[in-house]
Amino acid sequence: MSGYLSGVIAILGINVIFAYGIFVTAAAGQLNLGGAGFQAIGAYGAAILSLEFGLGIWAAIAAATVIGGLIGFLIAFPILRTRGVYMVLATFAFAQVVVGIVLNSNYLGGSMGLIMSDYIETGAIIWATLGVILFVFYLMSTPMGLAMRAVHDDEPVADLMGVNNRAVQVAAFALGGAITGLSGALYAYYFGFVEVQYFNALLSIFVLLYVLIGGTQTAWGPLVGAGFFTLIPEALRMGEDWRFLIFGVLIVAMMILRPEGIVTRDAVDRIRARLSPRARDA
Amino acid sequence: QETLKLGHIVPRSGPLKGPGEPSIAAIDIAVEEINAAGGVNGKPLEIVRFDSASDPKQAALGARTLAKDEGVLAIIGPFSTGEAAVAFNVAEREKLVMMSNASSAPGLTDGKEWAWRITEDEGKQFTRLLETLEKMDIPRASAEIVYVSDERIANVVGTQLYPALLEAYGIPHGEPVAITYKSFDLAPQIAPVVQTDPDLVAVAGLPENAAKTIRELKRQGFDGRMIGSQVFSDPNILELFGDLAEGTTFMAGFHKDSSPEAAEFDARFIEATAEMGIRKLGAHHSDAQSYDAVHLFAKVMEEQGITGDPAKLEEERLAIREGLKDVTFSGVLGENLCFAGGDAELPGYVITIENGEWKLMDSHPADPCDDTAS
Amino acid sequence: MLIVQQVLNGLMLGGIYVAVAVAFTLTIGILNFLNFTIPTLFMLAGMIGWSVSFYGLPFGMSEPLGWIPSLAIGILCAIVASLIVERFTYRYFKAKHGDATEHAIPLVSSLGFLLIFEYMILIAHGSDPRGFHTPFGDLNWRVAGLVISIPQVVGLIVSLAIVAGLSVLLARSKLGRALRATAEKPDTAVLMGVEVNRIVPIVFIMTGLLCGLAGALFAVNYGEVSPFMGEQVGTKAIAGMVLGGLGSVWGAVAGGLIVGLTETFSIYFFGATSAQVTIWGLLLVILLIRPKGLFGHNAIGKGKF
Amino acid sequence: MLLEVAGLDLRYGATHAVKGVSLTVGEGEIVTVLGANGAGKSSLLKAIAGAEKPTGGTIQFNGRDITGRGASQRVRDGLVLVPEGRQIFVSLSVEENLLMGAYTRSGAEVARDAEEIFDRFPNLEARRHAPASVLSGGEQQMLAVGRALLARPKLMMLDEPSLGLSPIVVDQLFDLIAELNAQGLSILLVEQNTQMALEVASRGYVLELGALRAEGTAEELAADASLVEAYLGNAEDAA
Amino acid sequence: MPDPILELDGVGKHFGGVVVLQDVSFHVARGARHALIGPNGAGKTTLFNVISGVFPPDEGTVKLNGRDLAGVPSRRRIAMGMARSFQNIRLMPHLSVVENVMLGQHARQGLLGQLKPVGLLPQARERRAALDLLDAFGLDAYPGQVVANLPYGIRKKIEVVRALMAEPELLLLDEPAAGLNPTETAALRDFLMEVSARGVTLLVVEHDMPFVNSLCEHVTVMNFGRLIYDGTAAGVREDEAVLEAYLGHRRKGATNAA
Ligand SMILES: Nc1ncnc2c1ncn2[C@@H]1O[C@H](COP(=O)(O)OP(=O)(O)OP(=O)(O)O)[C@@H](O)[C@H]1O
Ligand SMILES: Nc1ncnc2c1ncn2[C@@H]1O[C@H](COP(=O)(O)OP(=O)(O)OP(=O)(O)O)[C@@H](O)[C@H]1O
Ligand SMILES: CC(C)C[C@H](N)C(=O)O
Ligand SMILES: [Mg+2]
Ligand SMILES: [Mg+2]
Repeated sequence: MSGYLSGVIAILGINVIFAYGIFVTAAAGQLNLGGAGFQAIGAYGAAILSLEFGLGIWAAIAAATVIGGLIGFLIAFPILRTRGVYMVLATFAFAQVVVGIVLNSNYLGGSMGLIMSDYIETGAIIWATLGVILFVFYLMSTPMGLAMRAVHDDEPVADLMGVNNRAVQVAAFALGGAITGLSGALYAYYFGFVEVQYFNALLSIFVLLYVLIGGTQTAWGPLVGAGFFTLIPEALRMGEDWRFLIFGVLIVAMMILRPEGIVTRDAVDRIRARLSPRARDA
Repeated sequence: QETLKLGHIVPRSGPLKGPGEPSIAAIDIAVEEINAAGGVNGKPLEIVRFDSASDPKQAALGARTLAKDEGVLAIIGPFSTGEAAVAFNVAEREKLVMMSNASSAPGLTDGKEWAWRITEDEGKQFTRLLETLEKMDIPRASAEIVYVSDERIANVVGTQLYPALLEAYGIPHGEPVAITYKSFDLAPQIAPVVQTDPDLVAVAGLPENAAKTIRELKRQGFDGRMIGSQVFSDPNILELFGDLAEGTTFMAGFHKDSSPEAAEFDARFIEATAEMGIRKLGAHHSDAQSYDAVHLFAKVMEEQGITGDPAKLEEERLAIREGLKDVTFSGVLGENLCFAGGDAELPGYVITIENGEWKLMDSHPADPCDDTAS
Repeated sequence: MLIVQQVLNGLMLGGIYVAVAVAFTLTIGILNFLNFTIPTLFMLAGMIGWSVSFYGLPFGMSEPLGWIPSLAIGILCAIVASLIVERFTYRYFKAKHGDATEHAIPLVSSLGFLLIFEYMILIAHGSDPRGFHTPFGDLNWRVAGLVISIPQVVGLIVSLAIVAGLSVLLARSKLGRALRATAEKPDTAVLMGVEVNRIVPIVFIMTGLLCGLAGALFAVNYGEVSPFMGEQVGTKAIAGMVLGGLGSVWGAVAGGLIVGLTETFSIYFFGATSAQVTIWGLLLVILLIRPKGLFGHNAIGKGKF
Repeated sequence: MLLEVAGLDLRYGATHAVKGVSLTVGEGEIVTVLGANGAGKSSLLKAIAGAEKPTGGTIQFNGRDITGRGASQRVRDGLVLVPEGRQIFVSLSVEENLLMGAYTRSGAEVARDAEEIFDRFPNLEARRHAPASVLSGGEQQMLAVGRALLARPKLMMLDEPSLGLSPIVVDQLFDLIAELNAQGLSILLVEQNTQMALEVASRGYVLELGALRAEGTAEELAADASLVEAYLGNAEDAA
Repeated sequence: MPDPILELDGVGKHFGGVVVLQDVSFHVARGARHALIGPNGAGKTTLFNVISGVFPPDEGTVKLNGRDLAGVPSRRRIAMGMARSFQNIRLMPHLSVVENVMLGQHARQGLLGQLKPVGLLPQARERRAALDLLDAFGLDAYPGQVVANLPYGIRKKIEVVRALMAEPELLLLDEPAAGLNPTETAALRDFLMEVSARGVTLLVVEHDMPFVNSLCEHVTVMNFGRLIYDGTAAGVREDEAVLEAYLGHRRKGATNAA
């Protein structure tokens, strides 16, 4: 594999995992515009555990994932008090605070970042990505996944169907925090460097775009969205600033053509029906 | 292999685009010169570029790509301290020389074998500035420090170098005041600075930040002198600062009047950037450093008999590194320059703005290279 | 004295946020649309104003113009841009089936436009900030040792006047009613005879005008514009809007000023980088206590069972 | 003829919801459209109102081809639809909802007409300034009908107006329909309460899977045994 | 009344100053087919909301199987044997028909059942059960479709199927026949008769009086938030207060009380 290709694949993997972290909450109806904050927690968690506590690569990554999950769990309670656009902006505020704390902390390297002493190669990221994809597909195929989507569509009715909305939402936040944290830890080890400026508002916006453009209705969405968003700019690399411009145009066009995301349930069903006429009622 | 390939990692977007992007012109001028004169060992030089977008990770990715896919012999760049701090690790891993053309934080190449830079340390440059102030007995009873906290170099300079060096020269100063790269309203930060009525305000930040700082200082009635090391010393500050620039004193690693070659380069550079659609009032020191870096590589490659043969890539990359170890070179930066460890020893020029012009106030020669220090 | 000066600094900074926060709250309150292009409209007015004053009109149509016509053109461009956004985002947004993330659709397209406008400017003019020059030597008013920026005071007053007018217009008029109906059920509003494609643009014109004015005042006041000025002001304005409560025009005014003061004092006491933590931390705390902001109304629900 | 629909066709992607339907409504007439769930009744009305774009056919209203006109313009022309499922604006108050019905009108009459609606539906009067979201299902239906009346249309299309109304109010509603009709308003009515629909209507159409299955006078339809079997139910069966 | 499944005792509810329910007391017998009728705005849906726990009553108690439901969160009630449908259709717009119906099973699945990858197993028991019930309602043509675009009447039926999927002892139906034509209404009635025969208690809010009369043997009538009648279906046609408030006199012989 060429260096460039393996680099792009690694970024793709990290972005895909990151997108799944956001997807898990979005599937349950919670738009998380604080992705950068959760990813920063994973990245800095891994960095500190490795630099200060001497944890090995995999131990640090696992621990960072757990920390991400834990913080997702804890922050879910205050954030779930809000709804709709307020929630979107509360998650945004959360990310701003996380980044702000890092920025003001010398222990965490402030605005200078932390340079890792170990690094991982693309292969490790590929495995982690596959693991996360399989897990989310599995999750979305369970009644629990169905309950999450029900909460997304109509909370009061889901409640009357016996769904514990609060538990589902908190679980989604915790799970999302963990997956996002994992992406952050991988990020730290792959690039060998974490710097707080990277975890900015635009990153949160981008990852949410991956998910929304991919589509929140099926587990294919984030994969397609993150793939599209990571690879198109690479394909447009020649254009420099132009690539973001074209990218913006694509986003607008996408929303006009497929407002519910590239991958919708309808689309998946149609493709599936074509592949195997037997499973038409799936 | 028809050409000798060098990589160039350059920020073509992001905050460093302003000072960084014009280095393309500087490098192209040098390559043109060398190729017009028959290339190196009979082969023309070829530059393979990678846009870092001012992002350290992109710089690292670029390093990897250039090393693995493009098979370059060595890399010029990445540009800034922030980018170099990360990308240098890739150089170590991939085993090829990376010659940063602007990163100037102290200690960046320490303990590394493949990390080099052709810039002068901000600490040394600021020391030279303070020396000059002392020599010329410029009022310096008290100072305040303003720095940009989210640019790596400015942060290091503002929080570590300025306080230590001001103290070393017996100039009392207040707690460094942080601004952020994108702050537009500096009133809250500057109000307490002006309140103490200092003689000097030492600023660490890119040209735009310095411009904002001086504007706010003047708005609030500051009448002292703004000083700085190299971080904002771009010829374009004349326009950027406007009529508030008067009296500002800072360091530059390059001065167009230092030699006829320098003046010629400066003129050609202004033309070349204009062709790229970039308006430059003169070459930034990083541009001169980029230009000299190409000539330096050409020299080393010639000395080492580099062929660019892909089969010998590994050994030729090593040869280049070895060749750099005790090279001396001359160029637009100065005569008989050399490396101490991975860092070039360069001259420093103390510039003050007078009547809307850069005026050379003092100049400091490059330090000699001490073979024992490494 | 320093404290008084800092209070003034905070209020004047907040004045810039107020106009943009009101623009945000308008589109949310009326159209239930979190329009992320608002910061770029603000930026467009400033950058295009600068460009016209520096290069003149494009294609050599004119020499560089004076600062007043330049900024007027900048504001006009912000309004036009806002209308373009309406044409390609809101108009395609048909709330077919209500669900928790439906407001995401125009939001996403507006993020697309954020990129488009920002990078158009970056391609045209690069990322460097540009100085914007007015003939005034000193735009400050110095009384009793205090420095007060005149454009900022003017900006604050203009914003407040516009806000007062708007809040009456929207609460009472037929137009306001039709707009609210359209926001909720565009398909049904059409069946009432509402010409959605005629009235919705009005909101976008107001948005463009507010942001444009704010951008122009910013240029005059700070003597500088940059492609990133929108982001800078935009995020704080969002904080202000949320603090005040979505859709509450006076809430946005209060929120914008609170953010300005918080920022100033946070910087003064704890340094530049602290503002991010204090502003957004304050926001989180307030949302914890009042999940709908200080003056927020009830959000549009789905109705009863 | 006030309304002349010829060969109207409507597809939603693969679903062919309305297949070449032609119908007319004369000045001052009440015409009803019947059919099972999914027959395409609502789709037909929406196409006539301009809320859906037909894929074929023409619509003439008041002697003028309106096939290409926008929905809001048709309201100005005097063609109003009371959509299925109430579709009231829950973020507006009850009164504001009513006034939205009069969007195309202005002047003092509007307020007078609104008062008249309030007189007819005291439930609405009592909740006048409350957000419409608090209304009960039937009250919302009253509001939807009242809102359409305020448009003062020439032709009112009602899609299941009796849905969720209590028997007394259904009676009142049908009285009102007859009354308005007597004042010259033409009505195109879709109803599941087929017996009452056929009582007030003079003519009717029956849709099946998007296509016209039968048409005729109300008496003819009510007497058609096969229709009774399929859609209209019969009294014994229900009792 | 012997062995009531649902007991309401002095239930009251107000929103701000508006009193919507006042001293509502009646029982629903186990296995009964019980109708709750009354004019628009009488408080029927509100009472359903109180019973299903959408909001608590301000006064009075609700008992299910003898157990006081005060403090029992709404989401637990479905597992205790009570399921409901909604007057204004509330299907999940992004779920397919079969998924909507499968959601009805939610309360019956334990945590382990929640984690079974049903979506990956085309023959899973959970899916079969949902499909079978849809079949029984003649909805077998629709299972894979997204519900949003289905005709009103079809969606109304899916609501009933979803509630049934919970295998409730007590089924609360809020205007199940609204939007159905007489033939379909008759079919629905026949189906509910079958459901009732299996021992499920029905409490039905409905304005379609022929439907009510042919389905229910017991009728409770409300007006202005109060009970005005609680007795047999036959008796309600003679009750003057009910005729006055609800049925109306004019057509009483014709359609309404067929
Ligand atoms: N927006 C839409 N997209 C796709 N299909 C649709 C849409 N609206 C309706 N349909 C389909 O068109 C057909 C006709 O539906 P329509 O709502 O017109 O029936 P209807 O006769 O009004 O039924 P009901 O009596 O139940 O209201 C149905 O098969 C329905 O699924
Ligand atoms: N949140 C609320 N605030 C104020 N009034 C309310 C609220 N909710 C319901 N109401 C009022 O309570 C009354 C009862 O409403 P409910 O929905 O229970 O009636 P219903 O008997 O189901 O009528 P319908 O047959 O029309 O569905 C209505 O008049 C309604 O306006
Ligand atoms: C050109 C300079 C602003 C770059 C700076 N010397 C750095 O190390 O980052
Ligand atoms: Mg219909
Ligand atoms: Mg009801």
